[in-house]
Amino acid sequence: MNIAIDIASWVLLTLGGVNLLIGGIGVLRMPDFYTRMHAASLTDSMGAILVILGIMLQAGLSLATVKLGAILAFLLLTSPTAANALAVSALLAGMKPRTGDAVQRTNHEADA
Amino acid sequence: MDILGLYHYWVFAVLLMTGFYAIVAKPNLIKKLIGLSLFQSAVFLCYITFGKLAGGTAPIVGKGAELFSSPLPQVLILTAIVVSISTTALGLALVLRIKEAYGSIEEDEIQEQDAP
Amino acid sequence: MSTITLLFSIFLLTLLMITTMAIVRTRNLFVAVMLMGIASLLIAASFFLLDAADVALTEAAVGAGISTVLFLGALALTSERERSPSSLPLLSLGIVAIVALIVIYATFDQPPLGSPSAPVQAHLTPWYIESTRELIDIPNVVTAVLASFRGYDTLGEVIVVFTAGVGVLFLLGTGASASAAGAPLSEDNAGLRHYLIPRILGRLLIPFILLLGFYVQFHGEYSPGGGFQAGAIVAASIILYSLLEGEQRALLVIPQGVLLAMMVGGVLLYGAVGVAGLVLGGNFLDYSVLDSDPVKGQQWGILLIEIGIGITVAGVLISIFHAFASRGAA
Amino acid sequence: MYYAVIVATLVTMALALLRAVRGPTVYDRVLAVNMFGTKTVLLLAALAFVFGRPDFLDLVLVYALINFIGVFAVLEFFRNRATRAGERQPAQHE
Amino acid sequence: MLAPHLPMLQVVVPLLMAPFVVLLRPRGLAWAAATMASLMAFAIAIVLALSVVGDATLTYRVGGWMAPYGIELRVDAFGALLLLVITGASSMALLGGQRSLERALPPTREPYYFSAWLLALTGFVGIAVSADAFNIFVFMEVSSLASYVLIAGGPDRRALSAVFKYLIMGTVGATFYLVGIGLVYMMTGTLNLADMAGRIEAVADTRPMIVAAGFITVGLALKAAIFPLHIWLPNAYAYAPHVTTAFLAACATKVALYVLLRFDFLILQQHLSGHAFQFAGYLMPLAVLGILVGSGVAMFERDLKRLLAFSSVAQIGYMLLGASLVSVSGLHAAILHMFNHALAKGGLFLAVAAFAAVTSGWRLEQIGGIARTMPWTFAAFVVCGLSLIGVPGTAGFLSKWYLVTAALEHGALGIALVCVILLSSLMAVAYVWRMVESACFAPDFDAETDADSTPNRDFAAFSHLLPTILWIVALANLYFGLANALPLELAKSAARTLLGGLP
Amino acid sequence: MSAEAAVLASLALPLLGAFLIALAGRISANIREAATMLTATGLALIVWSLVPLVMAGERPQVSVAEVLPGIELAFAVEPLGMLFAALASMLWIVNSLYSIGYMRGNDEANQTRFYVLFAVSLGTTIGVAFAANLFTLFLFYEALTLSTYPLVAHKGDQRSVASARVYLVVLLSTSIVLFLPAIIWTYMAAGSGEFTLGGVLAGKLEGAGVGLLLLLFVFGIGKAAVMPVHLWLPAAMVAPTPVSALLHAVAVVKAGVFAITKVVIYIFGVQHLLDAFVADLLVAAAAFTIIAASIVALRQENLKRLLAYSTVAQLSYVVMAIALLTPLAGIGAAAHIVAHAFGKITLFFAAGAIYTAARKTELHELRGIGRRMPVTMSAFTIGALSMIGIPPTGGFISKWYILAGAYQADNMLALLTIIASTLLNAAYLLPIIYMAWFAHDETFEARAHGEAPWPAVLALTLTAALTLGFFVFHSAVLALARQLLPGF
Repeated sequence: MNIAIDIASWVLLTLGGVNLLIGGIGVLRMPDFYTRMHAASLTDSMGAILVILGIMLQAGLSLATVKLGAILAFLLLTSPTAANALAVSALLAGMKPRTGDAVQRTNHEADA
Repeated sequence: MDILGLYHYWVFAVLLMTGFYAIVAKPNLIKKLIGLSLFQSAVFLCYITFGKLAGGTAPIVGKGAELFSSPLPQVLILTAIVVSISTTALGLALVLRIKEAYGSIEEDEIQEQDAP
Repeated sequence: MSTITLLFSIFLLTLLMITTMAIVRTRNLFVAVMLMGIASLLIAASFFLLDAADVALTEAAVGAGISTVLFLGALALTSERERSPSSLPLLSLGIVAIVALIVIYATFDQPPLGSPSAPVQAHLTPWYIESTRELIDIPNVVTAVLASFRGYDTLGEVIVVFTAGVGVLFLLGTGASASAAGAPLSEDNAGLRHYLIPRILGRLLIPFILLLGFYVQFHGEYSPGGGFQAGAIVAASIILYSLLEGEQRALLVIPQGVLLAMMVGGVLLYGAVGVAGLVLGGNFLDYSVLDSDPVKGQQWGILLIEIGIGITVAGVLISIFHAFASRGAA
Repeated sequence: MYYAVIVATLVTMALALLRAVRGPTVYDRVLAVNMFGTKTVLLLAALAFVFGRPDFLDLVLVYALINFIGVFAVLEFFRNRATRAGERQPAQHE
Repeated sequence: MLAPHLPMLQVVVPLLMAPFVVLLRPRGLAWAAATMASLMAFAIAIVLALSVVGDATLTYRVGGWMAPYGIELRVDAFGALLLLVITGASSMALLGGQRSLERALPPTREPYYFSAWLLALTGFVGIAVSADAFNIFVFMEVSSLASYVLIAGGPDRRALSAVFKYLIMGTVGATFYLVGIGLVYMMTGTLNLADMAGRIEAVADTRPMIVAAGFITVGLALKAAIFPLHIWLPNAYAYAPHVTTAFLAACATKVALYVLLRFDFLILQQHLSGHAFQFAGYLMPLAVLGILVGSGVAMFERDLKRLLAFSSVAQIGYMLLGASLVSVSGLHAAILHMFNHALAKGGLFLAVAAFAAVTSGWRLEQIGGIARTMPWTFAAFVVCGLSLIGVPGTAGFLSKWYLVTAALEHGALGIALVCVILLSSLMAVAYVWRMVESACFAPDFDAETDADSTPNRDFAAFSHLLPTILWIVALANLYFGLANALPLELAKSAARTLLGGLP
Repeated sequence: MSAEAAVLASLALPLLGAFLIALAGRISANIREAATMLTATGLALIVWSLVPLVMAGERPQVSVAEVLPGIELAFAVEPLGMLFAALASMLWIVNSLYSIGYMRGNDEANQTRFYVLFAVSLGTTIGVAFAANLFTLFLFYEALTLSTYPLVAHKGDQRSVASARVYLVVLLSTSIVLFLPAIIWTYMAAGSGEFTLGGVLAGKLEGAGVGLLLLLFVFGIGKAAVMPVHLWLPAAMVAPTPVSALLHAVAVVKAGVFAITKVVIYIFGVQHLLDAFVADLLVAAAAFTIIAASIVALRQENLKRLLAYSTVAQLSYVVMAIALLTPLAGIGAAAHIVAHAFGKITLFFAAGAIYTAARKTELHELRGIGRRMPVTMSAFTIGALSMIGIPPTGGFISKWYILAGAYQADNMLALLTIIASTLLNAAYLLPIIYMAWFAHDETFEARAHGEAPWPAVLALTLTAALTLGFFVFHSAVLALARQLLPGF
């Protein structure tokens, strides 16, 4: 039983870690703000879910699990909201999502 | 382990000096306050570092824990953090007033205006 | 501290150094403030690794939260860009280098990190941990030292916060003047009312944040937290409210007079507990005499003064925020 | 087993930091800061279990909250700036 | 019943009055409450001073916890003398300064100002009575933050930039001090000063201790405005409200110097070999330079308040010079000079406050003819000025006398130092006399050319309290120039305590 | 009133008087001047009541406070101080009388300030006279400088402020740079600065140190105007004439030579100085000053400046007399303090009277003035004769004793100096007298002026009478001076 939980949480944690890493790389490598945000917000939520679930499995039924649940709920509510607000704000400020080829991209970054 | 341990102190030195540099070399008043904030954070780090006990845990007596890091530096730093934010708040309020009075927050421009 | 956590810690500290360098280098003050938030989180994480949970909590609340809000408030009213200095500050670099060398010089004779025989660990620490168990009987030794053994320092700390509040109000005036009670709520000063999703979510969360604040306040004897952190959290929730709903509405909810009363009341509560000790035959801030059972008395005392701290801190922080914000509106 | 997560988090934090330093727009930096905050929350949650002190999780909760408020402060700042810029000139990005 | 609690009450009275004051809205009420608290503190200080005469020391355990674990308060002769200076300066400045402040402050800000005043007072007395290194830091910050507020109340916008500079330098100083005590704490594991002194022997001469000594000294030197770290001081004093300047000039830097001396002598010097030599070696040249540069700049300064501020830099040099002789007589002179300089400088700045009530400014040409308008105030100003110079019969003479005799114990070096002291006394004559001459003989400043001047019309409304207080201070300058048993006894006992075992 | 109480009263009365004068000045000029006269008279009565006691050998002592350990603020009356105090208090009455005439006659501004400070400086003068030790002496010496400074700068115009600055700078800097270190040295060497018959330094300080200390004292006491620290005296000429009288006759310069005399007799001790062979230095300095000042006086065109240089020379008579270290010269020194005071005050009163009545200040303007102002010029003549030392004036008596002292000391330098300077004195004073009485008044628009206002004339008549009277009734002064003899 214990081993099963251990394996399950190990899998979850590892997947979560991978998710986080991918998000990190995405934020660094994506070409413009909106795409970077896409990478960040998606992996943020997914990574958080996976990692906290993994930890929850380890914690078992205790106060800690309740707290973890609260944290997860919190992250799930706030993270997308923040991303949304940021995107709206950027859009309102007049930042255009990039479309088209790489030449344009370099131009855009040069302008900025 | 020793060298790794000393690393904390070196970071303390570097942080201290980065902050200090911002304070003395930057003419922008807000930048100075940022520097001040970093400068103080470095000291906090130093205190907390030497309060740490190898194999110890946070000094909150609970289940199973036996060895505790020293609570005293933590108490001191709690106080110091509060002092730091208070200073920063007051400093920022001053900056706002200076901006209103001089129209600038660059030290050299203010000095120019002050010179009779 | 096991080697691996030490390595984590070193990694964090390296990131921290990079961040601070970037902070000093950048000419954009907004960027600097954002990076300050990161630096603060890194420092807080390091504190956590170094067993200082209470401090980590405070640093997060103050450094990443309140401090960022204040800096942004100031930036909004001044300018975001820093002018480039006229010349290379060689003198400053020289001074800084010399001081750095002196500090590094000092590190070589230090007792090794974490050694149990270091004076810090050997001299006072065992007594504190023992006495907390015996005389105060609360799990959080940090709270015990903070509130009782060195309660006078903490009184000083509250006074510092109070002074900062008085100072900011003196310099900037109260926020109340900008939006006198009864004035129609203008759309102009409406905060983030047009951002629908954040607003709804924010309003949803505020009660929970307040709840969390009270939890931190009253659970401070058992886990990390206490009056100061709780005050900061409560203040943060009110600040969130005024960000969402605008300055004026926030001031309608908690008027400036109430804030002032909070500032004053907290300090006076703290002082009153101290004087009570004096009147009941003990020394100033001696809580043992508050109850027939000295241990109970200590716990009562700590509870009361923590409440005092929380009230003052919340009052001051909110007042400062309003003072900054109203300056912009004016 | 937590170490894998911790290392991953640390590396991600480094990457986010890099983005925050690099920019190029202020929105990128805010994004990076926000991401950094989430990563810190996860890191501390994992560390609390590594230390065997799950009661520290309330602290983690506060972190998540503070991060949220920070984002709002930034938004308010942008709104404010937009209002001011509307009075003078169009907003400029880095 | 209260007697054993007096060291604590000294801090608690202004501390608890400060929050009250914020709530007092009607004009004048805040002032009255602050003055009352300050006078109570003064009374307590007098009782304390009388009870420590004769090498007695009062201790108090805050919270009832014993010394190295809890925080201890300790009032010895040095502390008692300083308490007298602090509370006395605060009381006199408040009593005399009501009208002056009413003119300077908008009514809505008054309660905050007076609250900050009491907080500054709390900070200063808190430092003076504390026997705990970190507690000193906390109260130092209380006093600093409150002082920033007090100074920023000045009507001139330059007050703001001056305060900002003070804030930066003051915080750097406090943080240096924090680093220093951190290092000491790391090596000794304690924060209580007495305990620290006892445990320092074992780790003396380790590198962190040496660096700690340096950090503490530099940090406190910044706060004490020791040359060349004085650059925040002139503008801060010049553009603050006059009454603030009178208060701060009398005690702010002295409190930092007090901590510096206590740290260096009680803790470091007695236990670090060679520290005495280093202390003298580094600080004596700074003291001499400070004396000469401060006096020299003051001689050519045309702004009355800046002139007096630069004179303060020089006077701090005197105190430091006495201390850097590392002898009982030298310390004795230094400590006595703290007291005497407070009397003289406080009186001078109060007089400036009085002048400013009827003149349009306080540049030398603007106070022209003030001696004719306000002969009594002016006479008191002259008495305080004489005390600053060190004319015999005034308090200032005594400390210079002791300083000279202490210096003469050092042979050829001593003679050189005496020359410096005499030279700077001459410079003091010069700058004091420039003020007197302008006040007496310069033509009446043509006030009509100044748009915002309100000359003489206010004279009728001008409170007679200020000249009265001024005369009390002036007479104190004379009285303590002749019958100085109390400060002398306290200073002597303080000097002996500081040097402890040393011969 | 006991003697001790009288000593304290004589110190307190002028200060009280100053306060009353300040208050009275707000009411009316007449009441103010009445207060001045009343105070002056009261002071003279108190001081003179002490004279018989001191003559009888009593030495009242009062200690007020111990300022520094071993250093007291204390007063003691001894013959020399008694003489000085009696002289000053007496002349104050006359001077006040004169001031009333002069100040009103010239419509001076700030008269209240003038009278207040006059009273204060008299109080400090009494303090100098009665000082029981070096510290007390120094204290009142400095106070005297400071309280007379505004008097010198009384007019308040550029020139008088500048001159007053010279006055202050010279006097204060000499006292701080030289006098104060000398005092400190004395206290450190002897352990006491008490004025003791026979000196306190004997056996404590030997060799070159004695000479150095003596020089520190002599040049540190700038009020004695030994060259080159005499610069302040001519500069102070800008002051109103009553102030010049105060400076030259009543208080200031007298305080200087008085202090030197006290230091020589009571600090060094005559015998000690004789043993150390250093007094000759002093004689030489004084002799140089006498000759040089007299020669400078010869070349003066302004009457008051001439009188000022004459004072410089006359003061050095006293210094030289003391330095001769013989009993007769000592008596001569004491007598010369008195005689010079009477003579010089007369001269200044006369000069002031001329200025008040005729606005004349330069020598060449004085032709024939004797016929318009006969009383004044008669008094002037008497004063001048006293300066030269021609009988029947007081100056003759003191010069005689000094000459005798020089002979007793077998000091050729001193003898020659006295003779030469007498000739020089005659050379610069007699032409004035000649001009005033016998030259024809050539000024075309010879203004019709008569004598100065009556209080001034009365005052200068009185002092002229005193100058003459001293020739006859000098026994009391000599009796007092003789009490100094045990010191020799």
